[in-house]
Amino acid sequence: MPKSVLYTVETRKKLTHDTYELNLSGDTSAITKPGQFVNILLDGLFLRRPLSVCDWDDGTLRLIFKVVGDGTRQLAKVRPGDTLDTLTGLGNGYTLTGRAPILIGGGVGIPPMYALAKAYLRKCVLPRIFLGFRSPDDAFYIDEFRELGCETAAAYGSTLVTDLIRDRQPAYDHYCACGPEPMLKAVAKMCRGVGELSFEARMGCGFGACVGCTCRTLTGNKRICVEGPVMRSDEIDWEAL
Amino acid sequence: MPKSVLYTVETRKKLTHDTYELNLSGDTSAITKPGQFVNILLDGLFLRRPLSVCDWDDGTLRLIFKVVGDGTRQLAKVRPGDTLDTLTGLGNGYTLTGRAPILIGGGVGIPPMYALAKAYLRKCVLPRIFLGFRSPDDAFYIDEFRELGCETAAAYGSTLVTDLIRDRQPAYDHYCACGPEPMLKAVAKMCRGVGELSFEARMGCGFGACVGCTCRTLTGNKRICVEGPVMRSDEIDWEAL
Amino acid sequence: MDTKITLSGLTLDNPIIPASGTFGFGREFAAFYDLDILGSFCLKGTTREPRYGNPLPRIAECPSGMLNAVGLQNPGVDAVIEQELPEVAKIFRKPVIANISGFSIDEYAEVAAKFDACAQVGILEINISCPNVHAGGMAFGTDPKSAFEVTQAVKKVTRKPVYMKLSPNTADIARVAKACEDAGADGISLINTLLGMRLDLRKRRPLLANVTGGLSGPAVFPIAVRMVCQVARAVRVPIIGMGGVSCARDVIELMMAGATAVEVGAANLRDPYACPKIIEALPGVMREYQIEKLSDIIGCAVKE
Amino acid sequence: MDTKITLSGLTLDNPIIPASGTFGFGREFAAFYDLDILGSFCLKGTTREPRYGNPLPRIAECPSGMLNAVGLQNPGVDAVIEQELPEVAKIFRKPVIANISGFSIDEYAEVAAKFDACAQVGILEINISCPNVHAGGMAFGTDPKSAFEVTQAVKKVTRKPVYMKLSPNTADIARVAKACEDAGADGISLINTLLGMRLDLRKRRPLLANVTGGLSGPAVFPIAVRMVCQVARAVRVPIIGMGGVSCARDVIELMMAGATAVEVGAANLRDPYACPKIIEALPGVMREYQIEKLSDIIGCAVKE
Ligand SMILES: Cc1cc2nc3c(=O)[nH]c(=O)nc-3n(C[C@H](O)[C@H](O)[C@H](O)COP(=O)(O)OP(=O)(O)OC[C@H]3O[C@@H](n4cnc5c(N)ncnc54)[C@H](O)[C@@H]3O)c2cc1C
Ligand SMILES: Cc1cc2nc3c(=O)[nH]c(=O)nc-3n(C[C@H](O)[C@H](O)[C@H](O)COP(=O)(O)OP(=O)(O)OC[C@H]3O[C@@H](n4cnc5c(N)ncnc54)[C@H](O)[C@@H]3O)c2cc1C
Ligand SMILES: Cc1cc2nc3c(=O)[nH]c(=O)nc-3n(C[C@H](O)[C@H](O)[C@H](O)COP(=O)(O)O)c2cc1C
Ligand SMILES: Cc1cc2nc3c(=O)[nH]c(=O)nc-3n(C[C@H](O)[C@H](O)[C@H](O)COP(=O)(O)O)c2cc1C
Ligand code: FES
Ligand code: FES
Repeated sequence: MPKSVLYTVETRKKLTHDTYELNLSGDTSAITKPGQFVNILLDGLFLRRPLSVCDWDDGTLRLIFKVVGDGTRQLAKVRPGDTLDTLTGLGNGYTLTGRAPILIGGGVGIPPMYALAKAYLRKCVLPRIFLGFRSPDDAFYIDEFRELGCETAAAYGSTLVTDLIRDRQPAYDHYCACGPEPMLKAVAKMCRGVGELSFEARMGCGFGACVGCTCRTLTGNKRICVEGPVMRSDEIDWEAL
Repeated sequence: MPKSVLYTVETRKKLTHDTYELNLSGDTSAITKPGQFVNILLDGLFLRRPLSVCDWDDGTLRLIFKVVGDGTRQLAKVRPGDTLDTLTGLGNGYTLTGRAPILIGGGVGIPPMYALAKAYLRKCVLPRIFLGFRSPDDAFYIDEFRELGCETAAAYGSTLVTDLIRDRQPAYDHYCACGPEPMLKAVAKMCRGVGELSFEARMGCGFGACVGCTCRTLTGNKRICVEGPVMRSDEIDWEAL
Repeated sequence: MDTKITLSGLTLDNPIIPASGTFGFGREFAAFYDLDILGSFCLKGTTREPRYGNPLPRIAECPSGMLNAVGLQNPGVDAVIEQELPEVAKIFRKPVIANISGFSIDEYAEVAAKFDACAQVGILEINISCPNVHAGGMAFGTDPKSAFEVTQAVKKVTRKPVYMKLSPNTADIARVAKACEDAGADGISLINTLLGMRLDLRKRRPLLANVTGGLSGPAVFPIAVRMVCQVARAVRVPIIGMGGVSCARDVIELMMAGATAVEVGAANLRDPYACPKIIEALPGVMREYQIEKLSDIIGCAVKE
Repeated sequence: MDTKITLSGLTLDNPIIPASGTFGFGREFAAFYDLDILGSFCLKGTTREPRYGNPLPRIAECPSGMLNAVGLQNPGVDAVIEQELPEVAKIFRKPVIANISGFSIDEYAEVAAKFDACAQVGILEINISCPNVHAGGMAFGTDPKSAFEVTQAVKKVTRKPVYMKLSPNTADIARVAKACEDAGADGISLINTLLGMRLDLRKRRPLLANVTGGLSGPAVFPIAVRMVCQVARAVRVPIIGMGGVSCARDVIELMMAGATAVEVGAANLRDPYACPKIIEALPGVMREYQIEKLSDIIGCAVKE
């Protein structure tokens, strides 16, 4: 169930030239699954800005975001003690299926993979991590995944995460991916079996009211903010996207 | 000549339940006369908010304002260290005419009278001060005027400043007034000779570009932000206002 | 403090009504608050057939507002009546407003006739901003003649109050409103969204897949106030005002301009608590402006 | 980085032009910066006779914008030519755009004929948003027929390029633009302000003495983008786009929507440095979007 929470900024950290990590404190009880997201109201902007939950526990929440426009630019300037009007616990999240999953993240699709990896680990499942970055300068969180104990590989630039997976030939019984649409498509095409993919859409509300984010799937219309952002790879209608 | 200056808030003081004093630091070189005003840009508001210069010296500026709407509400929340994007040195100001002036202020028309009193004093002219407030709870700056050495009288509620002046019968050769229009009109009607009155208008720019503030006078059209806000009592066309 | 108002015989506890298309069928908001605090609410725009609407992206950010090009996604009138209305009944015990869209006069009449049979529906709001497929694609609502025809056709098939919802994309909204009144409309709703557009500078193409979208949010409020006033001066039937309302002060302003009730649209998307906050703030703002009875101020600022 | 653009044979160093009515005759801005950095600038709207305009208040705040009801205050065409133009020459060495308003076709033609004789004036911008006193007070610009007639009348009396400035308060701006082009217009300027209104809740009456006013500022930007695009698809003559432009990105967006040059209005009032800031930011933003030559992007995002 979504909830409206005023989070307090605890720390802000610059991870790369354009990517930041925010640690917030406040009520996280609405967050139940990795892959869910929050939606943040910012001064002078009309729509909220959706960001994936990167990590959370009782009372703290971590986000990672890349500066791409006015909203993220403003977010990169918050200071400890500032508050963020946030809708939290949005979306469906990943199902934590499988005993040997691979987690595939591209760019700002990487943050949710961190919470997902931790959730698998709590279930005593060790996921393998594949990350894609535009360049080594854009890389972040490789060490953090390794510190969790996960084997972590990274691809840069014209080498794609799918190349990486093809090379390494990991044994897996499930895959979870988040990243730009072309990446998701390549992953779904290459990976065996049915995986879970997390999608983005421009959102009017983020909690299911406006149907601004509804996409067609093979199993009917789905609101990316409620019935998504995570969807099964076998329900995606790639033509309709 | 107007100037664009980023002032820094030094202190904010609550004077009454709804009236605040701000002390700012920054370039004040554009301010040359009491009665001039500044025009302040505030977050999320389109138009700047005009406020009279209450006092200034080399590098500091004082404003006093009453909370009446979104802009002044926001201004009442600034903290030391905050900056204010301000156009400064706007308007014509008072001429410092006379050897025995009376200064008449009503409500938020009082602030400019403070700088005006000080300017007269610098010329070795001792003005007498008449202030009007809605109620004793709304009163401010009576002591400050007295500390300058000026005889200061205050009227409250249904007693008007004009009643006060009629009672006290001060000897004067010039008068300067700022306050609500009905007060200015009553003052102009009652006082002998030609005085100076400061007017308000909703402003699009504050520096003469939009003619949004142009009023008709007996001596032609005048932009309240450039040819005003101070005008001679004998040029006012009270019918046209 | 009396916040009651009456629309064509239907008395609402307060004038606050979430606008069509911004409140779904209420379900998402029932997770945030008890819907019964609302005056009423407007169902999602309903058409004869189910519609997916437009491809994504459908939403764009604007200064003090947003564009939407949802394109009337809805499950069709039969599903709304059979599946949605019973669900609505569980979370809202007052009469709702059905919002009807169509691409032909027949479609409007057919959908209206179906809703006529629903006890739960207190008012029919007829959205005539849709393109008229039988008249070159210009919206019904930009032309007084087709507005008249739709009104007449709908009035024939229902005994419920019919409120015609007007598009602001017209040079003379009062004329369209008058045409609706002449055809028997019981009230007028306005404004729908203003046609707008944003570009994706990187991709060098329109941001919305549909190219254009409807602008709503605070940006349009001054236009809404003006149009409500113009229509209030042109017709005698009650007006439901909307367009950019985001606080209790805006409600008072639209009512003083001539609205009897007020719909709140985009504000619900930005803040799911927008309506409860407005309802909570109303008495305080009424006090501030010395309003004892909200219905006293309808049109008070724009009497000619 | 090439920011040059050409309007009917007149090449500007950059597409930035302060909009009529928001820049006076330039004097106030010359106190802040050297005007010669501008592409050009638009003089205050000029009528045959001197006009005081509307009573105060003339200005109201809006979300992301403002209303103005200045009412075409100006000293009249003779004073503009005899007194203002020589003063302008001292602070701006490039050709200016004269902006002409009128309440009859004769008035437009008469004022245009007078400006035709001024070497300093590079373009005539004909504002047809004014009420047509000979046709029931509806604005010339809302009706294709009167737009045609004004254009034709003005074209007859001048050899300077004639740009017709359109009102957005119309259901079909492309039709009006097309009528102007058909009548020989050399270009189209758009958009003028949208009719809006605000109330004074305390006084229970309209905030502006004139009751309604024109909405401008960022709030109207998505409407401007849409209309520039619609007109760009309807006509072949160059377009000067405007409406809510406040940063270099907005300039790129309007140009990609079809504008050859861009006017900046209300932003100048809010920040006297708005235009120099935009001009300074342009090359950086061009780099960001991989634009070598600004004139290359005109209409690139809205090709059908
Ligand atoms: C479910 C979900 C999870 C996301 N998680 C992350 C994350 O963890 N980290 C991260 O960096 N980014 C994430 N994004 C993308 C992020 O929402 C956008 O980068 C951000 O909204 C851009 O806002 P802006 O104001 O800086 O950019 P602008 O371009 O100025 O934004 C304008 C409008 O477009 C929307 N928009 C722009 N880009 C996107 C996008 N890619 N997806 C959706 N809406 C967009 C904005 O929300 C806003 O409404 C996520 C998006 C979604 C939908
Ligand atoms: C030359 C001049 C000097 C002033 N000096 C002072 C001063 O020293 N102290 C003080 O408290 N007030 C002063 N005022 C009035 C002050 O500008 C307004 O109270 C203030 O702008 C209100 O802004 P708001 O956002 O709080 O109110 P809102 O009502 O929300 O403002 C809405 C719009 O109306 C304008 N507006 C509202 N009231 C007035 C008003 N009385 N005069 C002009 N514009 C108004 C605002 O500027 C804004 O554009 C002065 C006004 C002028 C013109
Ligand atoms: C996402 C969205 C969907 C909408 N769908 C409909 C609709 O189906 N039928 C309708 O009559 N109006 C629809 N509207 C228009 C609103 O009901 C309302 O008229 C408009 O948004 C202006 O109000 P606002 O500024 O408060 O949003 C929609 C608006 C939005 C933002
Ligand atoms: C105070 C003011 C005065 C204006 N006067 C005129 C005018 O005299 N002639 C005219 O064609 N447009 C006039 N306009 C309209 C602007 O030129 C411009 O078309 C409109 O404001 C939209 O641009 P903006 O949103 O950048 O302000 C005026 C606008 C403002 C704000
Ligand atoms: S963003 Fe509104 S329904 Fe998904
Ligand atoms: S406020 Fe613009 S000219 Fe005075």
